[in-house]
Formats: sequence, structure tokens, C-alpha cells
Amino acid sequence: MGVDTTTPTATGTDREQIESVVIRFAGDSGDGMQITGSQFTQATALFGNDLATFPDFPAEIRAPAGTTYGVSAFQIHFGTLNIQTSGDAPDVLVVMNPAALKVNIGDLKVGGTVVVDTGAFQKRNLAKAGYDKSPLEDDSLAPFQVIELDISKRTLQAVETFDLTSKESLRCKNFWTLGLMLWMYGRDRAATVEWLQEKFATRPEIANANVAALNAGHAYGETAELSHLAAYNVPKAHVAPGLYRTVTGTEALGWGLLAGANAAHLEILFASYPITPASPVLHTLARLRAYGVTTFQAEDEIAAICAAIGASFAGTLGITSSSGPGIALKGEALGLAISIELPLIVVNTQRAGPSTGLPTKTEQSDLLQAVYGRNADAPLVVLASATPSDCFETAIEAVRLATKFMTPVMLLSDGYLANAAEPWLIPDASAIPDFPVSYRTDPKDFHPFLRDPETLARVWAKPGTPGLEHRIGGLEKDYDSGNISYDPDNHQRMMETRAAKIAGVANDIPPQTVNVGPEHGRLALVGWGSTFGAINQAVRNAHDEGIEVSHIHLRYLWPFPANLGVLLAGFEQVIVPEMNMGQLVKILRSEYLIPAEPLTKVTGKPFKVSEILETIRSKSGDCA
Amino acid sequence: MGVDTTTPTATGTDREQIESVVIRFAGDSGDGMQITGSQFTQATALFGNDLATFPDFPAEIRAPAGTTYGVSAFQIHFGTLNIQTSGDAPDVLVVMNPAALKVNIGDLKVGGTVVVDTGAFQKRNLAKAGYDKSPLEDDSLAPFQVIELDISKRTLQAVETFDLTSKESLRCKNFWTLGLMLWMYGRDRAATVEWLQEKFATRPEIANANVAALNAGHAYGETAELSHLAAYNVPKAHVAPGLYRTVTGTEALGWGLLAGANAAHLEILFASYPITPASPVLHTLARLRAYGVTTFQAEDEIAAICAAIGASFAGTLGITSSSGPGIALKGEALGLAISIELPLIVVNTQRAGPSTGLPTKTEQSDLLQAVYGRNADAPLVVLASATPSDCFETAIEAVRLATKFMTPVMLLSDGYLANAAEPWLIPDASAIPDFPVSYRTDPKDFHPFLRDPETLARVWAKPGTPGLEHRIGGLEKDYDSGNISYDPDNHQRMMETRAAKIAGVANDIPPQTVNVGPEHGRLALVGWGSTFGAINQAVRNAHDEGIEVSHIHLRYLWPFPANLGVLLAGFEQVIVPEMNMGQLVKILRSEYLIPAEPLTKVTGKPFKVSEILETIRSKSGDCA
Amino acid sequence: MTVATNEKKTAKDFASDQEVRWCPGCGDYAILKCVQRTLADLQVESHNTVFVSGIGCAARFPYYMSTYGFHTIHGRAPAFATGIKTANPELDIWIITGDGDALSIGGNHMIHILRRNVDVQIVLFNNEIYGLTKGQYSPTSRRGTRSPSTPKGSVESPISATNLALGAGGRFVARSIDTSQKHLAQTLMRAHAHRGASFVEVFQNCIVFNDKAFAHFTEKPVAGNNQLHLEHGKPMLFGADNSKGVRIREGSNLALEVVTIGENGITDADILVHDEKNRIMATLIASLEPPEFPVAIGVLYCDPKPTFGDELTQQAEPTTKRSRADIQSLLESGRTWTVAG
Amino acid sequence: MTVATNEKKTAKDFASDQEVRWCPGCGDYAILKCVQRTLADLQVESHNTVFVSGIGCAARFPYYMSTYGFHTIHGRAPAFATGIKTANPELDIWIITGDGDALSIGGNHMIHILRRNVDVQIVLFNNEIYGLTKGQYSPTSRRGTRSPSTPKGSVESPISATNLALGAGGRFVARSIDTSQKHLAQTLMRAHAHRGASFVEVFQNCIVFNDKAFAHFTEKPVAGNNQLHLEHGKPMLFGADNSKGVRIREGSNLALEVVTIGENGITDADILVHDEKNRIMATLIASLEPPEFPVAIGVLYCDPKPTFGDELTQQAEPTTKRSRADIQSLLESGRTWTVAG
Ligand SMILES: Cc1ncc(C[n+]2csc(CCOP(=O)(O)OP(=O)(O)O)c2C)c(N)n1
Ligand SMILES: Cc1ncc(C[n+]2csc(CCOP(=O)(O)OP(=O)(O)O)c2C)c(N)n1
Ligand code: SF4
Ligand code: SF4
Ligand SMILES: [Mg+2]
Ligand SMILES: [Mg+2]
Repeated sequence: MGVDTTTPTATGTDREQIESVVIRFAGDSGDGMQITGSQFTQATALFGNDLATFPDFPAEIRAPAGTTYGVSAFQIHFGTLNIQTSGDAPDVLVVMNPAALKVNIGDLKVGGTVVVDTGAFQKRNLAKAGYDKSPLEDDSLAPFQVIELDISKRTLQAVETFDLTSKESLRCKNFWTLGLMLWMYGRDRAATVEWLQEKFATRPEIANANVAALNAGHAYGETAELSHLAAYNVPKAHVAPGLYRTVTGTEALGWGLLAGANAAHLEILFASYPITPASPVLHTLARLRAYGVTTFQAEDEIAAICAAIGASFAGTLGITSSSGPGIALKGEALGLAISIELPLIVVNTQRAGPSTGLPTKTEQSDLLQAVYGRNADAPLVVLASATPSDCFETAIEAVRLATKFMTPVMLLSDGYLANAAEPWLIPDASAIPDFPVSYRTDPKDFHPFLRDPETLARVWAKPGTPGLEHRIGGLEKDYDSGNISYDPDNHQRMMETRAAKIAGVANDIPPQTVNVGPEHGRLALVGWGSTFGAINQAVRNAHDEGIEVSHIHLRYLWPFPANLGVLLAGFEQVIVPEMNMGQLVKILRSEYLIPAEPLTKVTGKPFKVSEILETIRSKSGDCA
Repeated sequence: MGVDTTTPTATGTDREQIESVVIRFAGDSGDGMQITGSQFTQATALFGNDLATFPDFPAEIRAPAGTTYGVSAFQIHFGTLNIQTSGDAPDVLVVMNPAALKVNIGDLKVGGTVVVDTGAFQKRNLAKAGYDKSPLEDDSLAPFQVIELDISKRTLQAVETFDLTSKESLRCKNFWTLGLMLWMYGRDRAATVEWLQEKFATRPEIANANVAALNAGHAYGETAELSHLAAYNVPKAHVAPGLYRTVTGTEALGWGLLAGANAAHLEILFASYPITPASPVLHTLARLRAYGVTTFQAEDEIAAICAAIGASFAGTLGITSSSGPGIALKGEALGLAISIELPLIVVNTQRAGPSTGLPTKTEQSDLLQAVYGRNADAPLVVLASATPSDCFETAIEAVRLATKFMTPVMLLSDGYLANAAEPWLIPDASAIPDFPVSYRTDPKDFHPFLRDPETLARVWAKPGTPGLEHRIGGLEKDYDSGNISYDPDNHQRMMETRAAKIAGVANDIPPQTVNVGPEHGRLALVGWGSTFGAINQAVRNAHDEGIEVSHIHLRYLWPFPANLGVLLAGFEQVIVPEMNMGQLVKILRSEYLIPAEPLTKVTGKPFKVSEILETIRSKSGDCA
Repeated sequence: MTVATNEKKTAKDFASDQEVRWCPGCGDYAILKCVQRTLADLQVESHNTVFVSGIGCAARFPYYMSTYGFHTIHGRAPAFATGIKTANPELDIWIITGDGDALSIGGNHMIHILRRNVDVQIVLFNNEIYGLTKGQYSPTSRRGTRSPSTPKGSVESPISATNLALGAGGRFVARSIDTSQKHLAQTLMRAHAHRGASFVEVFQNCIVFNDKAFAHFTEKPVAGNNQLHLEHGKPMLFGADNSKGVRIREGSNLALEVVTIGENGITDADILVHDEKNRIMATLIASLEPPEFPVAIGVLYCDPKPTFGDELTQQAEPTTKRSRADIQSLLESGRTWTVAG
Repeated sequence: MTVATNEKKTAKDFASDQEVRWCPGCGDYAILKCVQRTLADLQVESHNTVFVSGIGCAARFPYYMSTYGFHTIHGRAPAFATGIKTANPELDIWIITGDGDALSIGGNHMIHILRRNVDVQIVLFNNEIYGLTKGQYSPTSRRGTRSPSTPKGSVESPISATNLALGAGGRFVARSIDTSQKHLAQTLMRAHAHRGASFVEVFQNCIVFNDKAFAHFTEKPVAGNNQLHLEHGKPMLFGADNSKGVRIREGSNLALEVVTIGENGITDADILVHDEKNRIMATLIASLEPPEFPVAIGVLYCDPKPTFGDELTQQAEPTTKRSRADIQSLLESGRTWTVAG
């Protein structure tokens, strides 16, 4: 291809400088919107913006073309400043067909831009989307800037010299669109060209046609006869120097587990049963065999956790992973792991419930299940990740705590985090502190429930070790020998010991800090998990408005950091925004007897910054 | 048999009158102590005492004879006044072998009486029990009144005329013992004789031999040369007039489910998988086919709850039952039942955990699991029974709420309640209010999520009804059509509706009352479940000591009665005694922000009255 | 919503008003059409018919039927169906399930519903893949299947749905193909006619994640040589003009071989005659696989015995005790005593 | 605690210090003794041996062994064992399970460990009852079993453990009897020798809740006529002086019959020769039952194939990437960019 794809100049156009923008690409499941979005993300990351993304898939694998429920969307928020969320509402909406317009137009900011492929607005598609007449022909789009382009036709023209079927040709239209958008924001095409050439290595004609479409879209921008086709410049973000990549929560979590196991000097048995949106963690780890990771797709979730516990019994790090309904199935076995005090990590990529619920939508409604969802008093450690890159950190921390305290750790992620991407300053792997496990080998005075007097962790004695043969199980064990014991006082003692061990984790984790705002004052927003970005941004915006408010983000959900009670007591009001009906708020109220109040949202969608900001405004009014 | 067994006279003995007594029968698993205990209970009930019992089985089916872990015990507390618990400590201990002495002597009140079968105190048995020398020969029993009798030998003599093997003959010794104890407390033998004749109808020689042993034991008392063999009179209790029987929690619960279904005009499908201590509920209902109860022993707990939900879908009352670990397995399916809003009753006969724990011991540690133990926000109704006879009432109430609100109801019992017996004023079945369900039949404007505007319950439309064909499932449903809906706002609305429906149950249940003591004041003890008796007695005793304290017993654990918050706010201190590590206390603190404090016990044994009384004393000191 | 009338129902009457949302080209469409047509042929009452499913692409099926439907949870449809049928034996129940739903998470419920012989029709859409979760290998996937969870290929041997069903004590075991509409309809009819648990494995093409998994015996050009259509009492002939057949290899201790009629003096009489009441024969032919053998299609085994429901009904007293007085007597059963007022 | 030494170990060395707590007279005692003796005969290392069990009377077994032991939860032992074996393929793993544990709640895990052919020995103590929960009928209980949950007798047909194992794809399926110490020991030896999932059903008497369930073929006087001891390559003879045999009934389409040597000209040569590599033959003889037939005892089927572990190992690269630098390269894989300082 003779066209130079590397220089993102905007010849002949005056680029307007803006600080940040939110773009949503929307089209049919078959239109390749996720690819368009991730390629745009890649180019934007390489350009040097900070960014956050939100891919939003339909529940159906491949819904019939043109239907509203088959619409797939990808939103990216990027800019010069710190980008915390994928954006409340798009500034720009790119729609590839009427259904995509129908589903998404309601979200577009008033005055925002909508780019429409008019070529897809035929009668049949309009009807499928439920339009009686074309919205392009009435004034329903009046509040917006509409850029009508026959992308379909222009794509076909761009690729007509290639030997493709007409279906194949039309499939290139997402790259035409991408080309145009890359031009519009002055981004480089080189990475996409490279990606296409690699992806379609065995079918170069497909690669070349897509590159041609990409370039044609770009060229269309350059030479656009349309005066209303503005171009923008979103300057690089000022971020710490170093080597970056984009990372999704899933990747970071998988790699974090590996890095943690590496620090613990352990191999991993990762046993799981597929379930949306948790399966990609399994897929990520399945590719890491050479790193000492064995993955096992079990016959169900129960078998998966049991195999993981078996692996931990054998001296490997057992990990299992699922989403809400699958986690529910693991409760009984989790109780066993707690009772026999073996390290285990249970990853829960939460989704919207109850029951099957909205499997592809996000929610953080499994906190109570994590903390309490088993028979009897069976305490464990619960952590949650805040952002895609934080998944890496929390996964390492999960391994550290599981092995140090010989305990199951529940690590909470969610559907939003799992799929969202952000730029990541790649950590220095050699700087991760080592925390090698030490197995018991000495038969002298051995019994399996010998405890470290400080952590109360029991010894880890793995089969294969001469002289340490022992039997464990879910019946109550004698404190002093590990044998079965029905003694009433021993049961009391063991219950207290298990509780004390987990409570003691509070002394092994960093004290809770305030992320933004004063250490005490009128109002604190306490959050956990993937609401981090939205809360953080809202609190910053509130500061800009002169409102005094603090953001406290909890990574440790059970036990809480030792100072949390005192910290929260320093605020007149505590608001707990959660994507559930109010779960953390229940635990905080119960533990600390503070009148914390919930701010809940259960639409299957992340919080908007504005929703939280509004609450801050009204609550700070309350205080004043 | 020529002996008159009907007159409980104590010729030639002056009976000392006492108000109440606690007797514990203890022996080898093979010694028939449970039968002895229940026969004594029967006779005592017929005599007219109030009573409470506590059978305590070993975990092993039939542990080797003579071992300490093979000891089986049965405790009965009976008297003239209201008997609330099976007694803190026995006044009289009857032991059939050294192991039974070893295990139980520590519980006997100082100055109490121990009746010993010296015939079982041979070397071998002493050794098996871990005695170096016979405790009858040192002064270890000095604090007690010891009645040494060679019961074994006397039994053999009593039955020698019957054609039994020597093993069979010796097996009669529990009836000899029973005869003696019946004499000692002036109880009638007739019921036991009748029971024996019925039980061994096909083997009359066994029946007759046991009757002979019974009579011989009784006669031994009558004619006892031993002056220290005192006889007692425990006068009848002053109880409401009417027809009585003894009832265990299991029987009452099973019959209550039936009575509830009858009031709802429903048949029952009771689907369960055996597990200690829940299986007897299955066994009880398996005998009620003629009453419209079908029982189904499923392949596992998951299949059991699914079959029960299926039955409810089909228009029958689906019930499932298990204990902690089995309930954990039902979490996922329970979420479905909540999501599709069908009536369902889940009975949890709790046992000591975590994991397999102490399967034959009691605990009430599944409250958090009941309220929160599922993925996502999935609210249901939780009730708990207080006493064996209360199991009947709560079971009816569970059916009423499940059908009225189209919701799963979790009904909590425990191992203690299930096995404990008490006298029961048989209720008037015709007085149970009718609450017939009405199925939807009208196809007009039908959809499956049409709601009663007041209760928010959806319609119950059962397959087989023409014109009401519909599809339901665990995916989120459209509020207005019941079809699958991925709409964000609809999800929010449905979440709120499900929560509001369950919250609304609070308005359909009686306001919380105070069981004993003032309506507000210094100190309230708030309990739930089988701790009722111990708390109640402790509070009454405290009153006798002049301490101001109230007892509030919760039948409704979720939602709470509407007035509970206000009621509790009226007390300076709230103490929550629970046989767990503190569960209800967490929920109360979180809901009402009151500084309720736990009083916990996790030994696998019920609270003693004295343990609670002590806490009352020290807490009332705190207030003063 | 369909109100029962006396008019003859057509396939359309069994379609719900919900849009069908499988991938274009998915084999599920053909099965749906065939089931709707079969119900019309049977003239069943839609209000007495219940479709029960677990979770998966296949399990969306009930939403597309105008009958009663219950989309339950993953793997548990047989348990729900057992409850429904036990509660109301009049209902005509179809279980729709996938290979993951039925044989991975749901394997236990499947073997137990077969063992109990609950009177339902079970239709297993076997696409040898987890469709809904985007293409992981399943228990029926062939060894070496590359999937997101097995990037280097799966190492497990697939389970045979029919062999498992036979091993579990199933009394009706059959096989058909999504696109073989006539054969599928006949097989579903047979399944419906059988009282007891009828197990039908349907080879179903997942065009997105496992396209052409069955092409080697379902595609027109190879179908004749690679499908053995079973008929009770008929010799097991196949191929062009029924020129080939299957027989027990002589002196082989129960192994089969393919022979050609006319070659080496072989006549129709040498060919194994299908006896659908013979469980061992069913077991033998269930394992036949190309290239050496054709795939056996049709009713492998059908040997009815009393159903779970029949036995329950037969054993149980009818419900005679419905009144409050009956409850009262129950409460008063056993030993009682009166405390005078 | 047993420290490995070079001295010859005896059965006693495999007993733990815990008191055995089954009911006096329980068949479990005999199996325990036999397993301990077999381990001594095999001279295995107790520290490399792991006994894994679920819940039930049988499942208490590990506590009584001096090896490593894991008493897990009800029905899931095969899943735990799969994890243990996959984590450390050097370990020698025995699964001890009951008929409820293995075939009721645990049926799914059982069929999947067999299908995957994980290299373990599975010993199923079949007493046709739930012992630990006090006597409810189990999936192997015969129809009509009166139990606390079936006061009028069970209505379900029992599942055949061996047929299910064969149907699930098990590669080693055998049967023995608690009290037949020699036979049981031999069978356990064979199971241990087989690489892959070895499934051994042991008929075990529950003296308390199901006494004499197997007496009709295990008690001395009837054992000869009612037990068929299988040996690979040997004709299926049984009875006094091996006077009877089993053969395929002529013209029967795969049905068996009992014949008497010498009668009607029948000789040893007419008798079916046991071929333990023949799955169909195993399926046929697994179903034989008194009074018409003897019960087949011994190795019904043994046809090894690569184990799950072998295949995993063979497929996988060895773990070469253990250093922090390897982790670093992984994090830096794919597209990266540098932001200058
Ligand atoms: C408890 C639970 N575990 C896992 C899942 C995720 N899941 C849904 S369908 C499915 C398997 C689908 O495969 P199959 O049954 O073969 O049906 P298909 O989609 O191929 O028709 C899985 C693993 C779930 N929904 N619930
Ligand atoms: C999850 C769970 N469900 C049920 C039980 C109760 N339970 C324990 S053992 C058992 C069955 C025992 O039967 P089997 O496996 O045949 O063993 P046996 O006692 O006869 O040796 C049951 C139902 C349990 N412990 N856990
Ligand atoms: S993923 Fe496969 S099985 Fe599922 S709908 Fe698409 S083509 Fe059909
Ligand atoms: S109940 Fe039966 S199986 Fe269990 S220990 Fe006793 S005799 Fe053995
Ligand atoms: Mg499939
Ligand atoms: Mg058993």
C-alpha cells in the first residue's frame, strides 16, 4: 500500500483543541464494533492519551442482523487529564445502522455529533429497528449534529479492486469508519495496519482490503468537501514516564494471579467452569502453561472448586473462578476449605442478578454472598479490584494473604472491569516483593493444625512428604492434634481461632487511607470495586465546585483495615455508592454503628459521574 | 403378666415432694437409652407434668460397645411449673456403663444422684472408658449420692424364665432401669407395657421379657431394702385444660406444613435429600401420602429444590428441606425461585458447622446464609421456630406467607428443636384460618408478572390452564409483560419491586411484642429460634432476683416486624444471645443502628439458663 | 397466548410471539421448526404442554413455543421436570438441553431422570461445544478440540450421550439430525409415543463455534454411506441401494463389521436385524463411527417399563384425607392425655 | 505418622492410630483390612499415597489409614482427587466412596473422572443403602426397599454401578465382595496396576440397615452357583467343579444363557471366553443377576488408554518460565509504548 499511514496530520483543517471526548461506536453484532473500538483505543493509547473504555455486548451470540437487541457498542473516553471512567454520555455517536441509532441516541449529549452510515438506512433495516420512517428524515435528530455519510457505498468503492465477495467487501466498512475517526482525532493508523496484516496473515486480500478501507476513510476526512466535518486535537495526557500498554481487567487479573504465585514460589491449578463474564480469565490463564499454570475446565462449578482445593491440599496454589450463580454453587466446598484452612483463591467476576439475571451486564451485588454466603460461621478474606490495572495488584495481594494465612480469599471483580481497558504503566515484575511459602517438612511434633502463633495460620504439609502423613476433613478438628473432635469446648475454641485468624488479617494490611479529600469532615463517599473511577471523578468535580467531600475506596472488604471505624467516625455523613441494593453499607453500619447511607444503582450499567455528583451536591447541602 | 402395672403408688415409701427434676439417662448406643428416655417422657407427660427433653446421639451409627464416643444420652426436665428447657444440669444421672459415667459425670449437679449399673463395670469396660481403676472404688464420686445396683444381674434374673439368648436377656436392662425410675417418680407403667406389646407384636417373648424387667425394676423400688432409695412426687403441672400429646420439633414441623397446605387448599411435593439432622422431616412426611403429600428423595440437594420449584410452577406447594451444607447447595436455585416469584418453602434444620462440622450437634449459624447467602440481591422471607410446638405454628405461617406473597420462605429449625420433645396442647385444626390460594384462570390481559397492587405478589398461573400459556425463567423479566427484558430501567424497577414485595411482608405479620418484662427499659434480651426457652427462663429468674430485663423473641427474621426498630430503641442495652458467632446481632445493628451486643455460644450444645442469667446479672450491673 | 379450540392446529400455532434469537444459520432453527410441526401433527394441547430447559443456546427454546415454558438454571432441567410431572402427571413435558447442560453440569440429573423413567421427552441438542458461553469445548467435543479454554486442543475423550443414557438405564434412546426434518419428526413422534423418559440426541450444527462438526455424515454426498437408519425388525442396511450392511463379525466375540451385499456370498439374511428391545445391541451400535462404520440414526433402544409416575400412583393411596377433621385425627394420633379444665 | 524406611512394611504399618468406628460387624472392616494388606503387598510408600473420600460410613476410611487422607464433602471426592493428581502426578490416589456418595449426589463427578481417565483407584462400597444417615434407600437399592423415606417401598429401578461406569467410558471396571478377602485383594491389585481410572465396586454388607443384601450370592452355600469369577482369556465357568457355563444363546441376538457342561453335548469350547478388552462383553455380563444367572465378579473390563495426566503432560510445554524476567516479558507482550520522562 503506497499511502503513508504514519503521520497523523490534518492538512488543510484547523484542529480544534479539546481536553477530552467520549465516543461510542455502535452497530450490528456482525459489524465489528468491538474491533473498531479496540483499534481506536490502541491508537489513542499509543498517541498518549489517558483513556477508559466500556464494551457493551448483546446477550445473544449473534443476534439476527439489524435488530435492536443485536446492537453491540463500544465506548471510549479519552483525554489530556486523568480519565477515570468511560464517560457518562457520548459526545460522539457512530452508528452503523438504524437499530444502533435507536438504542443509543438517547444517551448522546444534547449538541453532540452523530455519524450515520446512511447506506444501512434502507426500509428493511428501519423496520427491523422499529422505525416507521427514517429518523434522518424527520426532526428527531434536531438536537444533534448529524453527519450523514454513505459509508457502505464508499467502502465498497474503496475495496472494489480486491477480489472479495460483496459480503466480504461490505464487512470492511468498520475500518472505513475507523479511518475517518482516526483522522478526526489525529491518530495514527500504523498499529491498525499492522494488526490487520497479522490477523489476516493467511488471507492477505482481506487484510489489504481493510487497510484500503481504513485509508479511504482517513482520506475522506482529509479531503472532505463537507465543511462541518471538524477535526480535533486532544493533547497527550501528562502521565508518569515509562513503558505502557493497554490492559483489561481480565488480563491484569490473570497476570496478577501468576505474578502472585511466582512471588509465593508456587505453581497454579486454575479450575473453572465457563460462565459469562468470568470465562475470559480461564482463557487468559489457559495460555500460560509454560509459566507453571495448569488450567482445568471442570464438569461444573462444584468440581472446579473441589479440584482447586485438592490442588492446594497437594501443595499447589488452587484457584477457581466464576460469576455469581456459579459462586453460589461453590458455597459448600468453600466452607470445607475454610474448615481445613488451605489457601485458595476464588475469583468472582460479578454480573447482574438475581438468578441468571442480565448475564452480560455488570453489578456488584455479590458482596454479601462473599462475606456471608455459606452455612455456619465460616470467615474468609474478601478483596475487590477497583480498576483494570488494580486487578493486577489485588490478585497478587490475594495470593499473599491466602498463603500467609492459609485461608481462602474471595477476589471480587465485575463484568465492567473484566472487559474495560485502560493504559497501564507496566509494573516492574522484579519489584514485586517475594513471599515464598514454606511447607512443613519436619516430622517432629507434627500435627496438621499446628499454628503460627502470630498469624494463627496452620502448617502446610503436602502429600509426598515423608513422616507428615495426616488426615484432614470437614468434621471439627481437635485444636491440639488435628484429629476429629466432638468436644464442645474444643469446637468453641476452634470457632474462635478461625475467626481470630481472619480478624488478624486486618493487622497485616495497610491502614485505610482517604483517596481524595480531607481525613475527616462533613461527607465521605465510601466505595469499593469498579465504582472507583466514577466516585473519584465525582469527588474531584465536587472539589472544583468548592464542595468538601472525601473519597474512601476499600480494597479490603473483609476484614476491614483496623483503622476504618475510627476513620469513618470522623465524618458527619457517609454515603456508600454501590451497584447493588445496598450491601457494603449494611456491613459498615453493623460493624461501626455509623449512619452510613446507600446510593444504589441496579440498571446493569456503571454509575455516571453526574449521578454521584448530584448526590454529593444534595448531601453537602444537607450538611450545610 | 399378672402384675398390676397401672397404679403408681409408692407403698411403704414416703415420697418427697419436689417441683422439678432433671434426669439424664446415659449408656452405650446399644443400651437403648433413647427408648428409655422417650418412655419415661411418655409416662411423665401422661402423669401431667410439663417437660422438655434433649436427646444427644453419638455421631457414629453404632460405635463399638463400651467406648466413650459411643455413649448415647437422653435428658428430661419435668416439673410442676412451666418447663422451658431440658435443664442446665442433671439432678439425677443414670449410667449403664463406665463410659457413660465418664462422659456425663462432669455435668451432674454437686450433691446429685448417680444410679450405676455395677454389672457393667468390669475391667474391660473400665479400660475402654479409659479408667485405670473403677471410679466406684476411689473417692471421685464423693460429691454425689451414688446408688450402686447390679442392674445387669437383676435383669437376667427377672427374665430368666423367658426363652431368650443371654444377649437378648441383657438387652432388657434398660426396661429394668426404666421400671425403677418410674417407681422413683411415681409414674405409671401402663403406656410402656402397651408400647412394648405393640412394638414386639410378632415376638411376644421379647415383649413379655421386657415387661417383666420393667416390673422387676419397679418392684425393686417398692421393696427396696436400701434405705437411701428415696421416692419423689413431682406434682402435675397446672396447664391449660385440653387434649395433650408429646411432640418433637420434627413432627410438629411436618404436621404444620401439612396443616398450612391444607389451609391453602394445596397438595405438597416435598423433595429432599437425606442429611442429619433434617432427614426425619422427610421421614415424617413420607407417611402422609393419604393427606396429599408426595415425598421425593432426590439425587442431591440441588435436584430436590429444583423439583420443589417445578412442583410450585405446576401449581402444587413445593417444599424442600435440608441442613446447612445442603442448604448451601440450594443457593443458586433459590435465586431462581426468587426471580420467578413462586411460592416455595425451604426448611433448614441447622447443625454445627462450618462444613461438615459436628453433624449431630446443634447450632443456629445459618441465619446469615438464610438472609444473604445467594448471588445478587435476592430477598426472601425468613422465619424461625422457637420450640417443638412452635414448629407447627411457624410452618403454617411459612405456607401462608409463601402463597400470599408468591415467594420462597426459609424456615429455620435446628438439631435441638428437631429432636426435643414437649407436651403439646393439641390445637384445634378447624380453628386454623383458611387462606386458599387462587390461581389465575382468566386469559384476559394476562401476563405472568401481573401483580396484586397491594401485596405485589404476581399471579399464579399453572400449566394446564387454557389461555395462560407463558414462559418464565431466570433472565430479567419485563415489568409489564413478563417477557425477557435487558432494559436498564426495567431491571432497576424489578429489583425495587422484588425488594418492596418482601419488605411489605412486614405489614402482614403481627407487630413485635415483648414476651416477658417491660416494653422499654434498661435491658432487653433479643433471641430467635431454639434459644427461646433458655432466654425466657433466665429472664424470669432474673425477675425473681429483682432485675429489670425484657425478653423479646423474634419469629420473623426477614423482614422484621414493622415496629421492631422503635421497640428496640426503647431499651438502653440490647443483648442478643445466639448459638453462633453473632449473626442476628449483625442484622439488628445494621438495620436499626442500635449498639446491640452478642452473647454467643458455639459448643454444639444449647444455652444453659445459668449462662444467660449470668450475663443478665452482669449487664444489669452495667446499667445500674 | 393460545386459547384451546377445536380447530386443527398448525405448526404456527405452536410458535410464540417472541423473536427467535439464535445466530443466523444455527441448527436450532431447524429443530424448532420440526418440533412445532410435530406438535401440530400430534394435535397436542398447548396448555397441557410444558417445555423445560436449562441454560445455553438450546435452552432458549421454550421462549419460542406458545406452550407453557420454563427456562430454569444450568443443568437442572431434568430435576425441575421431575417436580412438574410429579405434581401434575397430566402435563406433557419436553426437556430441551445442550451437551454442556445435559452432560457436563447436568450429568447427574440426566442419569437419574433416565433411571427413574419419568415420563418426559428429553431432546439433547448436541453441537459438541458450549455455544452460549462462546465456544469452549464440551464433554462431547472430540479430542484435540481447540477452543478458548483449550488453545492447544482438548485432551479428554468425549462422552457418548447414548452410551451414557443406556448405561444409566434409559428405556428409550434415539438419535437424529437437525436438518433431517423428516427423520427428526419421526423420531420425536416415537419419543412422544413412548411412556417414560425418552432420550433423543440431535446432532445440531453450531455454525459459529463448531461449524460442520457433523458434516462427515450429515452432508448430502456422504450421508448415504455414513448413516445407518435403524428400523425395528429390519436388517441394518445402508449405503446406495442399501448395498451395505452391518453384522457381527464371525468368531469375534461381539464385534461388528460392515459388509457388502452380494460380496463373498453375503445376502440380506446375514445382516444384523435391529431389535430395539435389545439393550446390548443398542450399546453396540451406539458406538459405531465413521470412517469405519456409519452413524446409527433412529431409535436405538425402546423397551418400555412402568414410569416413575405410574409406580408412585400405583403404590400410593389416593388422597382421601383432605379435611380439617383428618388433620385433627393426625395430630391426635398416638398417645394423648386429657388435662381436665 | 510413618517415616519411610527400607524395612518391609506390613499391613499394620498402614493403619493409623485412630480407633475404627464402624458398627460391629460392618463389612467395611473387612475391606479396610484387605486394603491395608494390599498396600503392604504392594510395598507402596505411605507418604506418596493419598486416600480421598466424600461423606458416608465408607468415607470415614481415610482416617483409619496411616497414609495421607482427605475426608472431603459428600459426592465430590473424584473432583478433589482430580485436583490432587493434576497438581502432583507422583501421588498414588485411592478414592473411597459409597453408593450414595458415588452414584447419587456424586454421579456427575464419577462419570467425568472415568471419562477423563484420571489415574486413580476408585473403590465403591456398595451396601445399597445410605448408612450414615440411618438407612434411607439409595440409587442402588432394589425396587421395593422399605426405608424411612420409603415406608411403602421404593419405586425406582436401581442403577447398575458397573453399567454406568462402562457407559461413561471407564477403562477399568471390576467387582468384588467385602468378605472375599483373596478375591478382593487380587482385584485391588489389578486396579492399582491399571494406569487410569480404575473402578471397583465392592458389595459391602451394612449389618444395621441392609443386612444380607448380597447374601443370595455371597454366602458360602450359594456362592459357588451364584458367582461367576472372571478371568481374562478363560471360559466363563462356574458352579461346583466348574460344571456350568455362560454362552451366547444361539440365534438370540446377543443374549446370554446358562448351560451345563456335558448336557446336550455342551463342552468347555461352547462357553463364552472372557475378553476383558471387550466393552460390549463387559456390558453383557455386568447385568447378569441371580436367580437366572450368577453375578460376575472380577475384572469385567480393562482396556487401558492414555491417562488424563499423561495427555496433559504430553501436550504441555514444561514449565520453563519461572523467573521474574519471564513475568516481565509477559506483561510487555503485545503492543506497548513509552512515555518519555
Ligand atoms: C451455574 C451456571 N454455570 C455456568 C453457566 C454458563 N453457561 C451457560 S450455558 C453454558 C453451556 C452451554 O453449552 P450447551 O449446554 O452445550 O448449550 P449450547 O449453548 O451449546 O446450546 C454455560 C457453561 C451458567 N449459566 N450457569
Ligand atoms: C451435602 C450433603 N448432603 C447430604 C449429606 C448427608 N449424607 C451423609 S452420608 C450420606 C449418604 C451415605 O450413603 P453412602 O454414600 O451409600 O455411604 P454409606 O454410609 O452407606 O457407606 C448422606 C446423604 C451430607 N453430609 N452432605
Ligand atoms: S452460538 Fe452456535 S448454537 Fe448458539 S445460537 Fe449461535 S450457532 Fe446456534
Ligand atoms: S451403618 Fe451400616 S455401613 Fe455404616 S458402619 Fe454401620 S453397618 Fe457399616
Ligand atoms: Mg452445546
Ligand atoms: Mg451406602
